[in-house]
Order: sequence, then structure tokens, then C-alpha cells
Amino acid sequence: MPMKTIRQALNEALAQEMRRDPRVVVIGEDVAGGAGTPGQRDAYGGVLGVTKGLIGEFGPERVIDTPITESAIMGAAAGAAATGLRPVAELMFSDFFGVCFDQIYNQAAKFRYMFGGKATTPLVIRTMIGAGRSAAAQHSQSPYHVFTSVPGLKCVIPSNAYDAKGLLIQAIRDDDPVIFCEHKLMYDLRAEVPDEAYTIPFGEANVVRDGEDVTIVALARMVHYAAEAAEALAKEGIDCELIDPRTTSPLDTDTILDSVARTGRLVVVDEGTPRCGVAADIAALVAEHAFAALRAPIRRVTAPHTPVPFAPSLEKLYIPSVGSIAQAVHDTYGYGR
Amino acid sequence: MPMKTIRQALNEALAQEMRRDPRVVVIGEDVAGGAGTPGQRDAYGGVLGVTKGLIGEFGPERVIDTPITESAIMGAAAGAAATGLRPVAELMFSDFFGVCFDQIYNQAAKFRYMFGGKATTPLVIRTMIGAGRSAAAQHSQSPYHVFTSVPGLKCVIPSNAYDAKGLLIQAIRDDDPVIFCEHKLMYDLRAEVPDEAYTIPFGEANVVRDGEDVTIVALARMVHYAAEAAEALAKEGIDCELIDPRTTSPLDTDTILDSVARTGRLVVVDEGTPRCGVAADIAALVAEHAFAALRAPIRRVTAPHTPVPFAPSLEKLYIPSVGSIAQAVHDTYGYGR
Amino acid sequence: MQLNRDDLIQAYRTMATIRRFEERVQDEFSKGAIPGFVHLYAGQEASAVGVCSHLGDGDVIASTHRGHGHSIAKGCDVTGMMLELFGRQGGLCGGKGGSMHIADLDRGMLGANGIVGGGPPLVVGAALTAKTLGRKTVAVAFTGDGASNQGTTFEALNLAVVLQLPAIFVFENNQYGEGTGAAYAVGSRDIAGRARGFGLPAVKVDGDDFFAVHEAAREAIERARAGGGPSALEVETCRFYGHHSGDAQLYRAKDETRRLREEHDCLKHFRRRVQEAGLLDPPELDTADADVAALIERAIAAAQAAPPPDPAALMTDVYLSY
Amino acid sequence: MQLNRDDLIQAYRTMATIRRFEERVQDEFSKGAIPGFVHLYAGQEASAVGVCSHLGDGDVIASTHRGHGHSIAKGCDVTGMMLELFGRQGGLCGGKGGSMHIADLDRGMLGANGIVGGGPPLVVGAALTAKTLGRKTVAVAFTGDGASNQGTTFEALNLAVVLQLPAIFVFENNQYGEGTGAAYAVGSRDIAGRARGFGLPAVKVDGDDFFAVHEAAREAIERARAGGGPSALEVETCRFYGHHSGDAQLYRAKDETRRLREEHDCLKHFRRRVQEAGLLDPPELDTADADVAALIERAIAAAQAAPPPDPAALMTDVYLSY
Ligand SMILES: Cc1ncc(C[n+]2csc(CCOP(=O)(O)OP(=O)(O)O)c2C)c(N)n1
Ligand SMILES: Cc1ncc(C[n+]2csc(CCOP(=O)(O)OP(=O)(O)O)c2C)c(N)n1
Ligand SMILES: [Mg+2]
Ligand SMILES: [Mg+2]
Repeated sequence: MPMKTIRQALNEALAQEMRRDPRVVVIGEDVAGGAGTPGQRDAYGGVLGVTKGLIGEFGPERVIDTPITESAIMGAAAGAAATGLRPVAELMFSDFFGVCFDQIYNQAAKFRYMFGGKATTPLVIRTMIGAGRSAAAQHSQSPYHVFTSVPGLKCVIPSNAYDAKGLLIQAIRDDDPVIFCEHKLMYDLRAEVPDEAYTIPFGEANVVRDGEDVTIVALARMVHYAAEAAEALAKEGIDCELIDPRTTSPLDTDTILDSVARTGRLVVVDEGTPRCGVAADIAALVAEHAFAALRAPIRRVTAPHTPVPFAPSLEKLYIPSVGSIAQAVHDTYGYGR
Repeated sequence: MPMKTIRQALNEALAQEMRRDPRVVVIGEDVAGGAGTPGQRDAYGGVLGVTKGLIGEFGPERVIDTPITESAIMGAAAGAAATGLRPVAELMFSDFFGVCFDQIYNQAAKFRYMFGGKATTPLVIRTMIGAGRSAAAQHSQSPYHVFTSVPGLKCVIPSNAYDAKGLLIQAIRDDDPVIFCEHKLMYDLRAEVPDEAYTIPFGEANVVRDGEDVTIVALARMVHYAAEAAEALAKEGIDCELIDPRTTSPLDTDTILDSVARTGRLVVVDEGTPRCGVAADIAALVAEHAFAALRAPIRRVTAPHTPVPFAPSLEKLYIPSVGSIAQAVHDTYGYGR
Repeated sequence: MQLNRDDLIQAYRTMATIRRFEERVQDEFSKGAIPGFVHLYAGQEASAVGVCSHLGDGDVIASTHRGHGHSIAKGCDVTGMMLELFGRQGGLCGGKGGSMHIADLDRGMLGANGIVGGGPPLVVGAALTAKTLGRKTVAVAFTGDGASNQGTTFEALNLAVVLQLPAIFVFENNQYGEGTGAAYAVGSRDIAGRARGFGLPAVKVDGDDFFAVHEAAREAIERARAGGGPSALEVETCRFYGHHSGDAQLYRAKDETRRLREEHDCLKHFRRRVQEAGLLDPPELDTADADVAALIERAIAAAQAAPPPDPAALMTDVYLSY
Repeated sequence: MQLNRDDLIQAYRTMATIRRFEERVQDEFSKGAIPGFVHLYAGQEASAVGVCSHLGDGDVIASTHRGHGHSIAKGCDVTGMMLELFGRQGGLCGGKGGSMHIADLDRGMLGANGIVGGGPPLVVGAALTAKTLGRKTVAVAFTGDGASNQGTTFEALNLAVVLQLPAIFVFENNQYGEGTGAAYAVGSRDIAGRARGFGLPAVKVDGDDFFAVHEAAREAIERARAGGGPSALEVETCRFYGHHSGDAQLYRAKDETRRLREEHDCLKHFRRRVQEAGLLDPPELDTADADVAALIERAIAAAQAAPPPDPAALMTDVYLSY
């Protein structure tokens, strides 16, 4: 199978779905770039190039550059979705949700319920998450806990190129509003990705690694850190099971609970902040529904309760590390032995 | 001591602080009302009357009516706080955070950190939470989990008139940004409230009731439901300890952990939605730090993962009830016995 | 005026339906039969009907918290609406939405909205659908003087201009946003003028006068259908009731609502105009009134008789699949 | 022109400092010495300096992601800024903010801002402080053509007008928001005109010409100080570099930046003007250039030599007390 980066996988997913269904449109700031300039169109193709080339094939009517106007973008996408299009709107950085969240959480996500089941809102919002690029406090956050908490919204967080393509196609074909979180440091990550279109169902975790001693649940970039930690721990004889939920809403609770039922130990790794985060959510799930099996405190490895610092030296301390994950597993594994 | 409603207690807190400190201003939509109309000023005094009368004493320069413009209100309050005022801004319904959250979470809450400790932002945002008034999906939410999750922001959720006054005065005198959540169904609730100004420190829970069998942590209106449940359970011989955290950020983790260390059992009651909610946050805290003491699964009693329905009959099912709390305590208490 | 007799009687009937609906909702609300909040549209009927009489089911509108009038004008079932307001089974939204979330996508009614400024961006989207799929339909945002100050509204104006979409923004200036005057809250004191600054045609029109609204709307909607891009209308109007049912209205002049009802009643104005022009006779209009009154009573009776929603409805329709 | 020799040399020196700062930041960024993103202000200097030369430490500005120029013009320490960009101890924000969050409240610099449209509402607040406490100071929002389309910006304009605050909104129209042209994104194609629709005086001014900016700003700022309320300025300007350092700039015409540097360099323009008018001699200006160059080299040397922040800084300054 051909190797592709996450960027290529996402681009391919968009192009294939746009070809398949004329109702699919892409809308956002500089999704092509160059509108109203003396230079060329497709000057950006998205700030990190994910939508590059689409305007060439599908034209400006389906690859729609906008002013800097996130509320109108999200609202337009919501209104378009409710009336017959299948928009893929871009919120360039997830950190910007604060200027436009009403249209996502009070409008798009609630239409169906408020309207008594009569609305269908097939909307995808692509957005970037993640620290690690010295982009500082307003361009490095991972607020997917907020997205996960919203009834009516689905939240997808891929960790590799194969999943990215299948989950994005699923998101586009899905009839509910979906927010799709892409980690800004992972676009160049490669994996085997089929050329043809395929979908990955929501709510089905990926068990990255089987193990019997400790369950690790990790999201996005943390999946890779956790895998590295698990590798190292395996050499010490600690056998970790690593679960990547892939979607936090819906969440594959069965896979997590079944795993903890076997291991009795849980570490959740999440690049987001700790309070009311996804790590807390998963910990609470397990403390409620797999209590009988639990043999050690549930450890969360998250960012601290601080904004994201700029200086690379501080940012490195901010992000969970392979070392801090391994340490948490050690603590958990050693507990009560 | 005189009996006062929460509305009166809040109004008194505002008036006393405005008298004490000329830098305290109130700003928001219809905080007085009547601007630019042929009728009278103070026509509203806040939609539920909390700021009534203030304009008479302090004038329109300190009780500032605005257009419907939440981003500008929150931004103006943040900018004013960073430059010398101590604004109390009103976000009429917390449900509206989606149109203005950037100014709260990316600006006000992060100034101090981003600016290397050089900014001080003594800002209070008063806002309404809660279901139970058939106000439907966009006027009934309790998104304090979002507020609690923001590093740099403090989150206060009073459950009675005494606390409301002391916590609001503390919020106004506090040098950090604070969001102050008032439950819309509780304004007429009375308690003994001293006439003079006093403060209640943040991060100190109120132990509403001592008990040895089960710890209940409850917020806002749920404190009263939980107290009722505890009363009934006491008659059956189940002795509940009831903790009202009062502030979710900072959270008094010691009081909660100490209680669970004694009881070994925890029920968290929260009117908010379940995913990544405050109930999950507290459950995760305990599952991590009081694991050794835990003798039963941690039960969360929350609203379901749905928008708030309009019909009173459905809304009643939506909100946790005395019955559902008692049931959860029973389950927990009975576990393993 | 290109309205024939049928059009006229239809327009009158729709305006009268709104008026009667609101008056009876006010009664029922005062009696405690309707839960929550209701924001009554009485006094503004010429705006909703003047605009919506140009629209078909394929055209889309988005409304506000004050949405009953727009819903009726756009063809929503009155009984379904009343059931919804009462929170009953069979309501237009199954009792889950209530007054502030009345919607009917089949009628092109994209929802009342509890968020001030929530509708205009949605309308940009509906207009985008129309343009992208080549539908020749238009989308109309009804919004208020208060909402005209919300950032989302401004953004919607700009984006509609940039994309040259078939969107119409109707600013119903009833002089108040809750208890705050438009004279205070609109810095420019000129909603149409401010809209014009965004680069789209915008006119002010007398909302007492159905015919004036109808004509201004015709022009804007025809332009939009023909690919001529967005427009704005500022309709100068008035509300006969408070901001919501139960509002003490201290911000109003004494006698103001009485005076408005006497001098600025768009229904009276309509009757006068059609009678003076000899287009419709009083008996025809009276018959329409009587029909409408009976219709609304039936709707109320149905609402009173209907059961509450099935408890299972709490958990349904959050997602299509989950 | 009410500028004396000292004022002129000071203005030139500040503009030259910004230019040199940006050119050297570009070098250092290209070498990988500066982490993250930097957005360079070179080409727009006359705007920051033309406006800020009317301001004292008590006056407040809010800036954008492209904030170095405003920071320098408002008096921020250049070495502190450079240390900050390098992410080092002793940086103006302790290394925790970086280029996009440069701030210095003591100098009235309320922060660069990573959120487009983040600054204007904050400036309304700073102006509210000035008015409420009777300070006679003003607050200035520097913002862009792209940001002029953001709802928060529109709301700030309206609220400043409603409250008649001493706020000035400077729209630096450099023709681009990232890779999108202002001709596309500003529906009205007229930022000043659209601002005027909000009910405040707004003028367009040539950003190549320091003196024109200076004069227009003087008028707006004097009006604001005298209680005359808010104003807007649209400064027509250009950026010499890409949106951020490293931008391929495919949206630009071939040769565009070369042409801009030749024909629209506000520093060259300034030199020409003061020489033609016999106000300053080339040697004086050359001396200023040399001083400035040395200053920037010292700042870079200091930044290179400084240690990273203490690891404990990760956890400090989230709150004053917690
Ligand atoms: C974002 C938001 N802010 C505030 C409110 C509270 N609110 C509801 S209606 C209203 C006044 C709206 O005024 P206008 O747009 O003139 O409409 P009208 O009520 O006059 O029909 C306000 C402030 C809200 N629902 N949403
Ligand atoms: C709310 C928000 N949306 C989008 C961005 C991404 N972004 C950063 S700068 C920029 C362009 C800003 O253009 P303009 O206001 O003209 O300023 P300039 O870069 O030309 O100085 C964009 C889109 C952002 N930082 N914040
Ligand atoms: Mg109004
Ligand atoms: Mg620009």
C-alpha cells in the first residue's frame, strides 16, 4: 500500500468526496488563498497545505475563500448543511473557537433536537490542535474537551494517516455535525493509506497494542508518545495495552472498560489541560463502570493547568513526555505490589 | 441576622463594593435598562433584577448599559480591568458564552501568563446558569465545566444567599478574572445574610452536612436536592456527608479527598451535561487521589448527554432529581455489602 | 401594486392570523397555560407577511426569539405551533423546542433563535446552498434593531456581499432591544445606512404599511433571485406588547402602546387602504377575521387536549446515529 | 507640521529601529534562532510611529500578531523584545509570550494579539477606564484590513460610538490578510467608509507618508482627549515581507515587493521630505541609522547569550493567587 502523510491523506479524502458528491464544499480562510490579489489562486491551500489543489479541480464555487469571519463561516456552514449542502468548514486553529462557538454548539449541534428531529446537519468542521511548535498561548491549545462535551456534536481526533483518511470520509458522509481535530505537528507523519475511499466508523477505538498489565488510553500525538513509552516498558517486562479512541464523541467505552477489566490499571494521556478534560472524562467512566476490576489509582498524564508557554524549553515541559507517561505507568503498575 | 434572597444579597454586594471602590463598574445589557427610551432608566435592573437600583446611586457612568454586543462587553471589561477599573460585566445567560468566549478565555484569562506576570485583570463576569424554567435549549445550560477548565480563570458557583454575597465580594476584590455563575431558579432563595460586607475565600468548600457513610459533592441548585435526599436517606440510616465546593476553580480538593477517605463512597451531583463535566472532574480527582479508600464505584448524577428540552415534562426528567440522587447513594452504599 | 384580490385577502388573513395567535398566546400565557418565555410579534405583522408573501417553500428564512409571526407567514402549521408552545406531543418540534425554537425545514423555516444575531450567519449558509446548487431560491434573515449591533450580524452582511449571495437581511426596527432604545444602542442611529456601508443596497421602509414592505421586499428578492446579490431592509415597526409576555415595560412612554395601537396598527392600515381603493369590502375582511379566530381557538383546544411528549423523547434526536 | 527637529529625528530613529529590528529578526528566524512564528512589520513603520508619537505611557494601545512595530513605537524595550522573541529569560514577557504576545503595561502596550480582531474590544475597555477615571488619556487599536471584517471589530466600533469613548481604531490596510486580498474580503472595498457608517469620523491616509499619518492621528487623538469621542483611520500601507517569515507569497505579483520597497518605502519618503524641506541633513539620519543598527545588534547578542527561562516559570503567573 502506498505511504502517505496525514496531509496527503486528508487532501485525498476531501478530493474523493468532492468528486463523489457535488454537495460537498470546502469553506474557510485561505483554504485556497489568493482571492482578490494580483498573484495566483491556491496561494495557500490552507495554512498548512491540506486543501491545496482542490480549487484547481473544483473551482471557487466549491472551495470558498472567506474573509476573517469565523462566526459567519461556521454559521454559513451550519445553515448550508441544514439546507442541502455538505460543507467542510475550516476553523484554522481550534483556539479560535471562542469567536464562533455559538454557531457550532448552540446552532448546528442543537438543530436536530430543538427542531424535534426534523433537521439534518451534515457539517464537518476541520480544525488544528496541539502544542509543540512554539505557537504560544493562543495557537497551541487542544480544547477538544469542550467539543466532546456538546450533545449533538461528534468529535474526531485521528492519530495517523490511515485513520485520518477513513475518519474524514466518514465525517463527510455522516449526517450529524462533526468536529475533526488535526494535530498541527503530525501532518507529515506517514502511514500506509489505500488509494480508494474507505470509512472508519465512529465510536470504534483502535487497539494500538495489546497488553495485560496496564491499559493506556491516549489521544492524537500522545498515541505515539505512549507507544514509545509502552515499547520501553515492555523491555522492563511491563506489558501495556494501548488504546486510541479515535473519536471522543461517540466514545468506544466498551473497548476501554473491557481492557481495564483485564488489566485493572489505567493511565490516560491527553495533551489537553487537566480540569474537566477528556482524561478526566475517561477516568470517571472507568471509576464508575470498571471499579470492581481496578487495582490502582487511575493516573492522568496531561498538560498542567496553565496556558501554553512560548519558550521551547517551557513548552517541552508543558507537553506530556514519553518519560512522564512511563513514570505514570510505573506508579500504577507498582501500586499494591 | 436579616433574611435576604440571593438577588438581594448580590445586589447588596455590588452596592457595597461600588461604594467602597470607585473603580468598580457594572457593565452589560439592560443592567439598568431604559437608555435611549422615552420611559424610565433602571427599567430592568438586569433581566432578573439583580442590578436594580444601582444606577440611581452610581449613575450611568458606573452602571453601563450596552447594545447587544457580548464580545465587546467582555473585551471592554477585560481591557478596562487590565488598565485600572474593576469591572463586573454581565453575560446575561451563560449559554451566550459562544459569541464572546475568546475575550474571556484567550484574552482576560491569559494576560497574566502570556505577559510574563505583568498584567493584573480584576474582572468579574456574572452569568446565569441552569434549567428548570422551560427556557429551552439555548437559555438553560450550565457550561461551568468549560469555565472551570480554563487556566487563568476562576469559577464560582454559589448555592445560597450567604455564600452569594461573600463570594461576590471576594470576586470583586480578587485580582484574577472570575466567572460567577448564578442559578436562575435560585434568586428568590432566602438565607441569613449579614448587612455588612464580608468575603468567603475561594477554594474552601462548605460542608453542608457531616456524615460517615457516603460523600455527596453537589453544585448550585443540586446542593438543595442533595440535602433533601440526604435527609431522607438519614431516616433510612444512611449517613451522607454533603459537600458544596462553592468554587470549582480553585477546587477544595482536600475537603473532598478527606471526606472520601472516611466514607469510601462518592456520589457527584451536577446539573451540567456528563461528558467532560465537573462531575467527571471530581470523580477523576478521587479515583486518582483517594483510590485506596474507595469502596464502591463513583457515581455521577448529571443531566443526560442531550440539549435541554423545552416541555416541562421532559425538562423535569432532564434535571437530576432528589430521587435519582437517593438512588445513586443507595447503589453506592449497597455496593459490596 | 401587483397584488390581486386573492393575494390581498391571503395577506390580510395571514396578518390577522399572526395577530390573533399572539393575542390568544398572551391570554394563555397569563393564565399559566404556556411555560417558559414568549415574545409576541403583534404590531409587526406587515413585515413578516410583506416579505414572506414573495417566498415559496424552497426559500429559506431564519427568525429570532420573536418568531411566531415569521413562522406563520412562512407557512408553518398554526396548530403545530400552538402545541409546541404548550410543550405537547405533536408540537411542530415535538415539544422539545418551544416558542424560541419553532422550526419547519419543509416550509423553509430554519428556526426561531434564542441567540440574538444567531440567524444572519445561518441565512448566509442557506443562500450559499441556493447559489451552489443553482436553485434560484433566496434566504431571508429576520432580525431586530438590537441584533443589528451583534458582531455575527455584521459578519453575515459582509460575507453575503463578498460571496454575492441571494440573501436578504430584514432589520425589524421596533425601537427596542429588551428595555434599551435603538436610539442608544445603534451608534449611527441608522441601521440601513450602516448596512449600506457594507456594500449592499439597503432601504428604510414604513412597517405600518404592508404595501411599502411588500414592494421593497419584492425589489430585494427579485434582485437576489436574478443573481444580483444581497440587500438589506430596515422596517420601522413597533411591538404592541412588552419584550416578553409579562414585561412591565417601564422603558416606554405612558400611553405609548395605546397610541401605537391607534396610529400604527398595520392591520388597520391595511383595511383602510384596501377599502379606500375599493379592493376588498369590510365583510370579506370580517369573514377572514372570524375564520382566523376560529382557527386559533381550534389550535388552542387541540393544545389543551394534547398529552405531554413521550418521556422517551428526552433521549431521541440528539444525533441521527451515535 | 508641528514637529521640531528633535521630534523629527526621534520619529526617524523609531521608524529605523523598527525596520532594522524586523530585518534582523528575519535573518535570525531564517537561521532558526527564533522559534515559532514571526510576522514582520517592515514597510508599515509610518503608521505605528505616526500614531504613537502622540501618545504617552498613560495612553494605551492594543496590537496584533504583527506587533513589533507598535511595541517599539510605544516605547517597549528593544532588548526585552528580542529576548522575548528568542524565548529567553529576561524577555519582556519572561519568554512565556513570544512574538505574538509582546506586552508592556507600564508602557501602555496592552499586547500583541494572536486573535485577529482580539484587540479592538480591549481598546474599548482601556478607553472606558480613561473616561471613567477622568484620565484624559486615549486608547488606540491597531488592526488590519483582514481584521476589519471580524465581528469583534465591528462591535468595538459601535460600542465606542455608543459610549463616546476616547478610542481610535487604526486600520492598517496592507492589502492582504494572509493570502487573501482586501479587495475580496472587504465587501464594501472601503474600510474607512464602512467605519463611517458606524457613526464615527473616519479618514483614509497615505501610509507611505509619515506626515500624513501623523496629522490625521493628531486630529483624531486630540478630538478623543477633548471628549469628542472615537475615530477611525484607514492607513494605506504595505508589508515588505510575507504574512509570516517564510511565507512563499504566491498571492503577490511578481516583483511586487521590490516595487514596494522602491516606491512605497516610508523611511525613504521621510528622508526625502526632511531633506527637501531642509529640516534634517543626511549625516544626521545616517548617524541615527548607525545607532539603531548597533542597538539591534546588542539586543541580538543579549538574546543569544541569555539562558532559557527557569523551568519553574512554567507554573507561575497563571493567577495572582490560587
Ligand atoms: C446573544 C444574546 N444576547 C442577549 C440575548 C437576550 N435578548 C433576547 S432578545 C433581546 C433583545 C433583542 O432586540 P431586537 O433585536 O431589537 O429584537 P426584538 O426583541 O425587538 O424583536 C435580548 C437582549 C440573547 N437572547 N442572545
Ligand atoms: C480569529 C482569528 N482568525 C484567523 C487567524 C489567522 N490569521 C492570523 S493573521 C491573519 C491575517 C490578518 O490580516 P490583517 O488583519 O490584514 O493583518 P496583517 O496580517 O495584514 O497585518 C489571519 C487570518 C487568527 N489569528 N485569528
Ligand atoms: Mg427591537
Ligand atoms: Mg492586512
